[in-house]
Amino acid sequence: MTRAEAFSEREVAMCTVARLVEDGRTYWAAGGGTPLYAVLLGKKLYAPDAQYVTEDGVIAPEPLLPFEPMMTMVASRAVHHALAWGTMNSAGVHAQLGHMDYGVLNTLQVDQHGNINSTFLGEYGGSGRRFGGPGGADTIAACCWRTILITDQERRKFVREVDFISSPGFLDGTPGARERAGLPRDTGPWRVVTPWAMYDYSERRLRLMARVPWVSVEEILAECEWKPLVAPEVAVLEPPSEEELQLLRTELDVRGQTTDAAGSWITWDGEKYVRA
Amino acid sequence: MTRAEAFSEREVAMCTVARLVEDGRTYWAAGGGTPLYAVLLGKKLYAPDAQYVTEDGVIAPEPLLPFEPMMTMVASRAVHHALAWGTMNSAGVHAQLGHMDYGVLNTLQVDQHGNINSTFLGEYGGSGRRFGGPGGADTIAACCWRTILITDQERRKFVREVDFISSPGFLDGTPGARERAGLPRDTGPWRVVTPWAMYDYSERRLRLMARVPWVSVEEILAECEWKPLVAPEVAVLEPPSEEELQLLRTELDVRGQTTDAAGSWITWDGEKYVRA
Amino acid sequence: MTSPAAVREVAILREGDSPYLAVDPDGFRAHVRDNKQRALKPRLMSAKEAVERFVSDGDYLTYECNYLMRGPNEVVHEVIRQEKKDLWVAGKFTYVDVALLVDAGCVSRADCGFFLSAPPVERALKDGRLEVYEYSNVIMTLRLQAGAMGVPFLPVRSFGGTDGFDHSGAKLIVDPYTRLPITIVPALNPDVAIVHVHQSDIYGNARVFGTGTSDVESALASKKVIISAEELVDTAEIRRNPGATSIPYYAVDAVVHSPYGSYPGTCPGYYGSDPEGVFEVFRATMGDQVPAYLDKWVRPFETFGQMLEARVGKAKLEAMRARETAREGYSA
Amino acid sequence: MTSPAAVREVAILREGDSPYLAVDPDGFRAHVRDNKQRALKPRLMSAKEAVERFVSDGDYLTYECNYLMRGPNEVVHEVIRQEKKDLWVAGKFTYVDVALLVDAGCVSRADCGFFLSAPPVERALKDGRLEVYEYSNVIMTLRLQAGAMGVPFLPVRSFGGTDGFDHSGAKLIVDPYTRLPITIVPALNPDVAIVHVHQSDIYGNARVFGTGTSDVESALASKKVIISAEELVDTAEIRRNPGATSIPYYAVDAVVHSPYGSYPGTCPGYYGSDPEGVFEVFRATMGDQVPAYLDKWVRPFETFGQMLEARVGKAKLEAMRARETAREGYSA
Repeated sequence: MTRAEAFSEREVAMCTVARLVEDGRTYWAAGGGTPLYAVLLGKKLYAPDAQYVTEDGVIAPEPLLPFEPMMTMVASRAVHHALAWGTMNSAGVHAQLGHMDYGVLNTLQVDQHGNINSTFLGEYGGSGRRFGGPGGADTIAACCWRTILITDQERRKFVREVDFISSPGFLDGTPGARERAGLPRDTGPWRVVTPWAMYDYSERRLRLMARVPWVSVEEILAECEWKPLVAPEVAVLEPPSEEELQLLRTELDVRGQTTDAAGSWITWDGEKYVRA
Repeated sequence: MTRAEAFSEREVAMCTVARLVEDGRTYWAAGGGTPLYAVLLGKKLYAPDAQYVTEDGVIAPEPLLPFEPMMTMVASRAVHHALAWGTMNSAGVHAQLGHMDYGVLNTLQVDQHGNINSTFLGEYGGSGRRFGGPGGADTIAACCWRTILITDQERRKFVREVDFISSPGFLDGTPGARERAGLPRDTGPWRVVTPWAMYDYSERRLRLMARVPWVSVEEILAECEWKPLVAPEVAVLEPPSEEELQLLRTELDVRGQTTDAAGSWITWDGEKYVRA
Repeated sequence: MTSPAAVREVAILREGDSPYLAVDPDGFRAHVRDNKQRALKPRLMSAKEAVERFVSDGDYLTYECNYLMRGPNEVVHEVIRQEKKDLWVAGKFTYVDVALLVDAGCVSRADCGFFLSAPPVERALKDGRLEVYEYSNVIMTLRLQAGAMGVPFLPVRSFGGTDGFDHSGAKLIVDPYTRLPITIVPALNPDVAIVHVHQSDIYGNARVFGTGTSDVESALASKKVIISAEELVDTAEIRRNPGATSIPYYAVDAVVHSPYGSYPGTCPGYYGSDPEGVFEVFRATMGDQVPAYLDKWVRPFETFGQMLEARVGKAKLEAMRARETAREGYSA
Repeated sequence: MTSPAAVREVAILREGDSPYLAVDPDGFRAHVRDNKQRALKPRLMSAKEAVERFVSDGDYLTYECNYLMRGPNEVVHEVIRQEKKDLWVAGKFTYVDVALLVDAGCVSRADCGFFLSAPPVERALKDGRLEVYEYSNVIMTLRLQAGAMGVPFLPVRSFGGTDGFDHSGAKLIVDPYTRLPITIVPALNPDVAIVHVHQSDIYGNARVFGTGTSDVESALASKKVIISAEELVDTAEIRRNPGATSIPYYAVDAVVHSPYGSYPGTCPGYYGSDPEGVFEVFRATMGDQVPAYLDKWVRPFETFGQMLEARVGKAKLEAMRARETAREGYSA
């Protein structure tokens, strides 16, 4: 892998998730943005026999890249040469049956127990702001064995308790809370990845487990509304490689729609990475 | 219609049912025997826009006739040029939705409330004899708007109470009994046709409404285990015509499997029909 | 067997508190019996006639796919043109569509799976002109599947534990088989479904190629079904490959011949989207310029075909078709 | 929303009293997680290996279609040859199959939709070697659909009021939505499903053409899935028409290449039945001559292919293929 000279924060998050992609496993990706790009990046570079299902049930396509502008998931290029076409219900039901190892999602807001809000910021029904709703994410978060969440590292997004649970994490965090709510046994959040950090869970509570080299643990914790658990040793993540960025930029996010949308740029100053 | 010179008793029943077939209505036919032949006969001669669905969900085929020997329903000839192929569940679900106007069935045993036994003769689990089970007939009898039953006129088949309800008639005959059992509203038995007679229902009890010319009401009642209701005027059914028999014998029941299986032959003696 | 009196009870542990379309499988059956045409009689008509006859103020409306992908946009335009009121829409797997219909004054209630909460939606919510009830994409399509099976509810393995559950028609019960908690959701039998398909005959035997959200479920679940089709095909062609039929004629009330009916979106395998047109509707929606969009694209025209001729033109339509090079699998 | 304590109760009005395969959606999921192969690794093997690895004594077995129509007869023969014991079979939409398996000593329990109650079945019932539980064809396939959806039960609109209900695993409950009685039936997740298909790739991406009973439902519902295929096709061919895939690879455990695998029955569109062969198996079953039938057709051979060569011959097989003239719709 070749050291990259410059990349955006969202590119960092996608490359981090790509390295989590495991060969021979199934991924159900929400929508057509960062989750889909991250899984494809991982599959193309590291895990050729990882298989993914689109939110609307297309099994293991060989998409024609780049995707359609503004239409990533909902166009023939995205579903090209799949093993099977499906529907919203076929995807949902295959996940209910346990065929989906990993769900990959992004969101607006996440809390200490991995609950996800994509519906409403503020008091529901009050003067806050409405967003799009869970889409397929609720079923992905409920039924895949492990959920990987991609989001930004911002205080307003990393909250103690989400304003509205659109898609379930560990709910109130007590043992068996998901099962008591009728969700499948032994499922739940697994990783949260941001441009700065990666989290796992310890007894159903979010725990900082790794950081990028150019951001300190303190800086990360400052961008959390509450203080999450911190692993005894916080690992340091590898920055994106040129190979990853090349693929991401030339085949996946060619228009920079996802990666340019927010966050700073990171550059190599000859000795270390610095935030621009 | 040309007077027929000779025909079997089962041919009488099939021709009687064929004349009940109504244009523009849907028929869900059980299996590949007399119900299927009767519906096809009616469609070809009297009701070209009657449409039928096979037990396993084939919608409105244009079968290649004659059918396969021993394989009527389960061969490509039977499902040829359908509007849609289906499955057991698609057929069942379309019927649950109310798309099937008429169900057409045959059976082993029927009782005063139109309940159908195709499972067991004798005390269930005891020393009696087991038969094939309801097959698709239970759902046909439950979910089609009206059910037409074809059977033989024999005391052991026309009983006060069937030994085992495989497929529902009016159950115990009380108002709302079907609804209390979870069956769809306003459905139920409509006609029973035998080689000798046709029955309707009066307040959910079987009622003799018509007879063939060569059998008296008394003879019919003698072949019922109990005394069914009798309509104030028992109509006389038209015997089969040459046209019906021609079609039945040359295209449908070409091997006489169904029609020769039981019952007498009826012949025209120059003045009247007589049983051979 | 156990006695006919109540054997035992199962607990309902939790219930959402939102209104939901009344569950009435027997009422749906009666509608089918009295209104659906089981005869093979032509149902071909214009979008205008279809919407006049089969969309009423106050109806619960579901449309399949969305404005960008195989959306039934000709018929949606007609709904707006006819100024239908007080619709309750199934807002699942959709982007701009709900905002367009809300801003056009057609919609007062929406079940949410996913739709863009654009400024027109936000304003309508604040003004009390719109109520939203919470579901998810899969929960909505499973509700339609329940409706398409003629049963009152289905058990589901997601949705439990969310705040959406509490603002929906879902219930958490004790499963009588496993004794474990299970969520059930109410069947959805919309008054009207609009589905854009690749091919249909004049009776409504319809073929969808490629992916879809819940085309078949919506068509079977709905009291009134309007199919719009890119291509009309002979019934003989339908019969040549019965395995390719997605929707059977007896579920269908109207067939509208609607070439390029998903413009500006794509009809996969037939034509790609018009990126300019897609961008324009996104910008109008997110930029709160829906009235101007409708005044340009919908209201001046009597038909969708007139709009295509005036605003898009043959050359661009042909270019959209040429650009769609992924065609494998999009035929029967 | 209402409180997390029990809100209210709904009554179970009636329950069947027969044993049914335990309902355990979470257990099924755990089996899938631990045993199903999500990698695209070849699953091609002989019928012998597939049955050795994936059919165990005591398993609940479902096979799709039946001995006369697209039955998985090569694999059924192998089950008999390997003398599997104590199977519980789904006897739906089937003629001779249950009697063959019972007389071969493989079966001790059967759920009944429809099967011929031939002399071997009657004897086994009288001798206490066989128990039968009562359902119907549709109830059995809806139970499989529940299993294929990963839910514990489905509501149904038939079966209520029958005596079959009382000898089944069904329950009549008060529908929490309509407050009217509704029957629910337990999901069926068989241990093993055997499905004969027209085409499959080596991973189990399988295509069924024409009609079927519940091929997809059985494959998705079952813990171990053996696909036997008339033709092996390249995965590139599968990808050429993703809409034609009936069963996805990740549900499949074994793929057996099985040309003429439905002999003496038909594989519609590929070959017609052998009327003599069909008549012979009917006569053997109804005439209580199953041991002689198995000694002629099954037991002397190591493989189904050997049997076809020795007992049928190339000329007859080719004649069966030639006789099948209805081919439209039986390709992708």
